[in-house]
Amino acid sequence: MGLMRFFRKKSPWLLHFSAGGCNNCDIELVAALTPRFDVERFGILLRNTPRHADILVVTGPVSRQCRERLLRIYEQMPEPKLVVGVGACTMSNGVYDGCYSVDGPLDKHMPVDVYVPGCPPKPEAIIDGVIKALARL
Amino acid sequence: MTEALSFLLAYLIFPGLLFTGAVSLLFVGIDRKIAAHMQNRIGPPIWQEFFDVGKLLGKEDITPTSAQSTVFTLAPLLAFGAIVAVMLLLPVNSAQPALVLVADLIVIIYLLNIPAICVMLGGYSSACPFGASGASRYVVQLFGYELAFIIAALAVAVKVDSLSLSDFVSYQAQNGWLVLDWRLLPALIASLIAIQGKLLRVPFDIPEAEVEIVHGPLTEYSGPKLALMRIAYDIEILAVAGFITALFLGGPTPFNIGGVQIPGVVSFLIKCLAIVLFTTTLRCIAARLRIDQAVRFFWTFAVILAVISLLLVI
Amino acid sequence: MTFVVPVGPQHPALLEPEHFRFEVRGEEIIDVKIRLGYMHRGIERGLMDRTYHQGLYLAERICGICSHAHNLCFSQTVERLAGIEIPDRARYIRTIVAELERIHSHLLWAGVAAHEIGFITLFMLFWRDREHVQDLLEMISGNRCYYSMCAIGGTRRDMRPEHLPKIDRGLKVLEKATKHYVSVATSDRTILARCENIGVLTKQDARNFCAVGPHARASGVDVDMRRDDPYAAYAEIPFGVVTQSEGDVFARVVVRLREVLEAIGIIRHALNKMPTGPIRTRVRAKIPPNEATSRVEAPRGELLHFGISNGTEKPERWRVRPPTYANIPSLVPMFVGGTIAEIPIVLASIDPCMCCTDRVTIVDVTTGKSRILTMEELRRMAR
Amino acid sequence: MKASEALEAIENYVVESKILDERRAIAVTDLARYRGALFALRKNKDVRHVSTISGVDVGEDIAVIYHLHCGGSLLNLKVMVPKKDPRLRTVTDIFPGAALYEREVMEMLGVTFEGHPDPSRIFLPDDWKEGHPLRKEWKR
Repeated sequence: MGLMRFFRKKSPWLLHFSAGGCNNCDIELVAALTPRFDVERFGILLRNTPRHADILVVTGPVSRQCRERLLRIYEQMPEPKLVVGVGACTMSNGVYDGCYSVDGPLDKHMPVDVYVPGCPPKPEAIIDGVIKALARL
Repeated sequence: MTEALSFLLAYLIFPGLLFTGAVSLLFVGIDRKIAAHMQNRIGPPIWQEFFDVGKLLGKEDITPTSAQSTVFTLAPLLAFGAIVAVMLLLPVNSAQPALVLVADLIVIIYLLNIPAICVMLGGYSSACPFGASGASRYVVQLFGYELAFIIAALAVAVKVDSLSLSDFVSYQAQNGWLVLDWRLLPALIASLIAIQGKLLRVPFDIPEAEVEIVHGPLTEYSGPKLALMRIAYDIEILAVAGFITALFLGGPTPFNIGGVQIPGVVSFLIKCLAIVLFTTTLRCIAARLRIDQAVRFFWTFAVILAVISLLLVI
Repeated sequence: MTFVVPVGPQHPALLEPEHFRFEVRGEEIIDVKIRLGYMHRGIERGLMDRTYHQGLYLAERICGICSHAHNLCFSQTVERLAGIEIPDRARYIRTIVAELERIHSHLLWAGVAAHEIGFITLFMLFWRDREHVQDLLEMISGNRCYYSMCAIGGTRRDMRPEHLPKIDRGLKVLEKATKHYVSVATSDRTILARCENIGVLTKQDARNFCAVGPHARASGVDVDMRRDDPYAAYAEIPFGVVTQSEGDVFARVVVRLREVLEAIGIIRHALNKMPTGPIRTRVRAKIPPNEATSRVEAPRGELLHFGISNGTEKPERWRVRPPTYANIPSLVPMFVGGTIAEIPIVLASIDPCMCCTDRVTIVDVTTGKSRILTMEELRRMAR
Repeated sequence: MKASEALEAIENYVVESKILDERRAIAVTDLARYRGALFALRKNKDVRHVSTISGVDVGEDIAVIYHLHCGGSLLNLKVMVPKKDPRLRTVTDIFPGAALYEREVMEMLGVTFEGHPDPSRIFLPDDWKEGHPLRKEWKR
């Protein structure tokens, strides 16, 4: 089992889902892939289908229209899976608190392993959040 | 009895499962590292592919309820089995492959297509529109690159006047590498283009174009099945590179460094790596074509080059 | 055989969730149905429930990429409502940040577009050079993404003299890089093969469907709010409006890259001419009844804020019309008749910003046939 | 085009009008003549671009405001629709690009645009049943 944990820590594949935020966390997440930050150093890859993913990275408050899709994607992911909430919105709805079409925060809908605070968090912070999530495997 | 045992040994250890598996995963790791450097990044460690496959083997295995589960499950196994068998037919250590057949060139060309067909079957059986769409693109692409690939191989076969890879290797040991023969140069270019399509690399990664159809046929695969598909793909890279090596680069050639006899497998691997890195470079400097553009490119440019070679050597 | 390819809500071509259903025959698209609203948060109502000063931050968070445009447009509208003039230096600082944001947005877009056509190396290089703009913005405003530079009545932070040489250096790097990219993009054969004559929007269609911004300019519609309805310091700065007549994806690439070069020129000019003085005037929290409209040329096109005040510290009604919203109707003629492989690049070529568009609304465009999509159907497709 | 020129083109169709500055004008028209005003702008001044359509709840009425991009200036053309019977003719035959804006007003404020090519329910989350969120009486 120790070997498997080692492999999992060395190869976390992310699935990114934007659940109704303002896009900025998404941009910063993508920026983390690019030469200055380059998360592939840690074996982190951004995958596009929930079937391949280990970590679900959610940004934004959960909008009502997104809620169902978010849950379905979470269910489609194979075990073991982790959830990382990026940005202040996932923690508390952030600046959108009180808007009628927002149905957050994220932990109302699914267990969250790590929150990355910030509006938006810098790419370094997102990488740190993912690494911290791996410690929970 | 000993024959069966030696076959088993060849299949499981050298040059079969263990050897090819380890080498091809390492090759893909090197490929990813080099690609990252070309993109101005540091990139993953070169053994990253081992981590990825190891992790996938330990993940939950999901078969979608609407998928045809038999085909869905069998496809990766079949792909995996077939591609390892190719390695047995390739001259890896010496001119003599582990498994000697009469016309192994044709068998290899057939077997090299089985992973592709399995991926298609997997895509169709997954009952996912992306899978089906990716599979149909794969079929179209297969008909594109395969013709150029076969004609190029045929040109070499005509030149050597044999259908056996071991004859190719021994011919080249006597008469020099075929890549140095100017009449076969167009065939070499054609086959390099064709393997770029065969290995689904940019600009021909159309069946797996992630922004268009997610991961194409592999969209619904997860866990161990995905791992098998991935290993099969990685070995395919090595097998195709080994095939080109045997065709044009003289196959495994033992050599001496300071009196120490280096076995042929080392030169084989170096040549394979050179071919893999060539495809890596190509995939870093191009954009993905559309399927119609790709097929047109294969059928005009690549096929014409291969035919020119064939006509020259006849 | 026709089958339906769903794109979204979670799809690699889209940074943001939205849902497109493409009905295809083989590879050819015969019908497209767009369902947006996944990013719908109800911001217009939210702005009406907040004071102007709180609203400034909510307006900024309508969209992460063009945050300064929203921030600027909101404060301009409030300033018009209150009938105040802002200091000259503030106008110049706003202009500089707006143009830096345009560079950042266009380079980001160019990277995404390169990714859509499978050119990963180019994507990486665009984003590498985009980091230079991010550095400049972080230096000026203290943040990589939400600059919060505008305050109602001026700007929040001043530019310090030591910033100037750094900006100058950064612009030089960017100018060199962008010129290189223009030559790469106009000569690489695989890029040309994927972009030329793809997703063509005629000038006629662009005008009829009210397209805005670089998207319209690439179709030969000569419209630019910076020139047509000057704000901030644009009236005092000479610059060219870039247009192309072809209307295909390639024209949009060229327009955006050349706009980056224009933006660099604007920033240089603004830095040279920047007046000294205060950066902010005081505005009372309560604003007398009035109504005002303000328009800004955001990186994606014309952005419109319309506000009605009622004498309290909260607006009576606030209306936001972001540029992508105006560009959505023109997507349909661009898609139909194309192939699946063209979907991502054509969609990306309008530089869609769904969080802007969805601030209050869901859009659904149908061509001819319309079909109601049930939840069950979606589930079955996704499983 | 200056704001005054845009107003000249529609002077027969408006109840009252005001020029705010060189590039901004406001005009109020009525239910009978607003289509005439829009058509005159399209025909005489080649105005093709509707920047947006806003709906504002002003108590008894709902004000539907057409923000028209006339050259360099912006004309806000206002029509009052009674809240008891909120109905208007569509303008998509004059400005095809207005289709989405009309649907937005339809959903957010409950104004019906008659003759709209696709007046189907388009707004808000799929499970939304709580009415028109931008009306004054709407409460969360």
